[in-house]
Amino acid sequence: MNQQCDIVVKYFASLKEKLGRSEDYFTLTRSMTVSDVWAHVNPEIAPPEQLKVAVNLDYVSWDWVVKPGDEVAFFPPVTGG
Amino acid sequence: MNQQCDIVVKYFASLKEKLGRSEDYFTLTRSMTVSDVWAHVNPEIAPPEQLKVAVNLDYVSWDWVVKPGDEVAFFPPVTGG
Amino acid sequence: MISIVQEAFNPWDVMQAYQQQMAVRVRRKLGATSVFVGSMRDFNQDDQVDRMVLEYYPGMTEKQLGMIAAQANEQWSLIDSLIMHRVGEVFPTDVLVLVAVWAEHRADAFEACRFLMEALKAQAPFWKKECVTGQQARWVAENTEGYKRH
Amino acid sequence: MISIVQEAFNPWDVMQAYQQQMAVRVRRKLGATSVFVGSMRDFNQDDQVDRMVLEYYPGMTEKQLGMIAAQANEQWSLIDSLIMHRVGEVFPTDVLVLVAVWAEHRADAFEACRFLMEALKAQAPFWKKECVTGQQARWVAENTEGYKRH
Repeated sequence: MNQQCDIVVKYFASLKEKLGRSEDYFTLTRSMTVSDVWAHVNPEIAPPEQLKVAVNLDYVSWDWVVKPGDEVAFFPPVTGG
Repeated sequence: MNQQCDIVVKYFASLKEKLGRSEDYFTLTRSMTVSDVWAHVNPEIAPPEQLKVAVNLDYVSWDWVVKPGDEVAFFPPVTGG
Repeated sequence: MISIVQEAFNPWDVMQAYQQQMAVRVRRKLGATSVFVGSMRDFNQDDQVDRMVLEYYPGMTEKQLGMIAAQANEQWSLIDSLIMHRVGEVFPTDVLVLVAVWAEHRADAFEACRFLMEALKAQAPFWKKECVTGQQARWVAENTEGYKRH
Repeated sequence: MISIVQEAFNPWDVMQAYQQQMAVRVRRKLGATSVFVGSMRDFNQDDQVDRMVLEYYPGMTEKQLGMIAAQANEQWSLIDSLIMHRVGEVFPTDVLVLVAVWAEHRADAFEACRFLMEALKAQAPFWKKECVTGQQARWVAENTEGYKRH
């Protein structure tokens, strides 16, 4: 990640198909929670119910504050096993 | 089993070693519970604590009444698996 | 299937072979397989155990295992189950028991497998005699607790 | 060991190979092995499923599985554990997941195996897309309940 796009946002499974893309990149210019991150990259779309979010490969809550260099992932409930 | 010895009594594991034999045979001449059977074939020995008893391959209680042709088995708690 | 065997067996070969003879129609329904393997350890109650002899009650053992399997079938929704138990002379690392349950769903498979194993330990007539280094052979007095005290 | 695999695998071959590379010293301590295998069924919610695609989140999936395994190790007395999960395109009867736990005692093996499986289903990022005869492919919406409601 260079300093021009210091947040990467990833989408998986049905969400990825719904949005039509698997990643977004942007530069942090103010303090943001993951909830703000969603609104920033998907301004027209309310987050689907039950959407999960992870930062740097760990589950976090929607009020978690991101920092430059973070990888933020949004995905539907998991269905493995 | 012929009619002369219509009850067979079997012993297993540590009990068999303690008694020094694996089977007894006798003829029923009166109504007997499995408790009576034990006393009949081992008149000098109180049944060891926790001794199990089965008649015709099913567990029974000590007041179960035997009938001619029955196989009565005495054995210590099981330790398989 | 209930099976009591005198010879050493490899549980994974048994699983393989057993599943291979299942009809494809059946295998396509299988969502969950739960397996338990009990092996001989070389230690018991702080003593080194070199060898063990497993005695059983021919006839009653098979009957009790059959009853346990039937009970599991009544209590859970199962496709098939397998209980294989070793008897005779066994050595450390030898497999003593294999229990396997096939079901559509995992809750049934897990719970029935554990039930079979606990019921086997509680009621199937098998007895272990341990040969401990430097001591007389001794009969194992009782089985360990299978369910944890939480 | 945590492993995510693209190719079909045979769980019994995996168990065999994994145990063979264990040190004899370790194998002599093993009293209990508990194994769960989840396979693809050809039916889900009354529809015939022909094929499935399993997506995952490289990096996070491994990390979450590692955390689950570490948690099991803290909670129970275990010798080793193995989680192997399939990804990519799968077909009915293919194995999707293998979970194995080795312990000295059966209560630890049984309980840790079930914990691993339930935790995996709850938190490991995998997603199933089903290809159903005569319909558009669809994402599976949610996992089934693993613990029975008694």
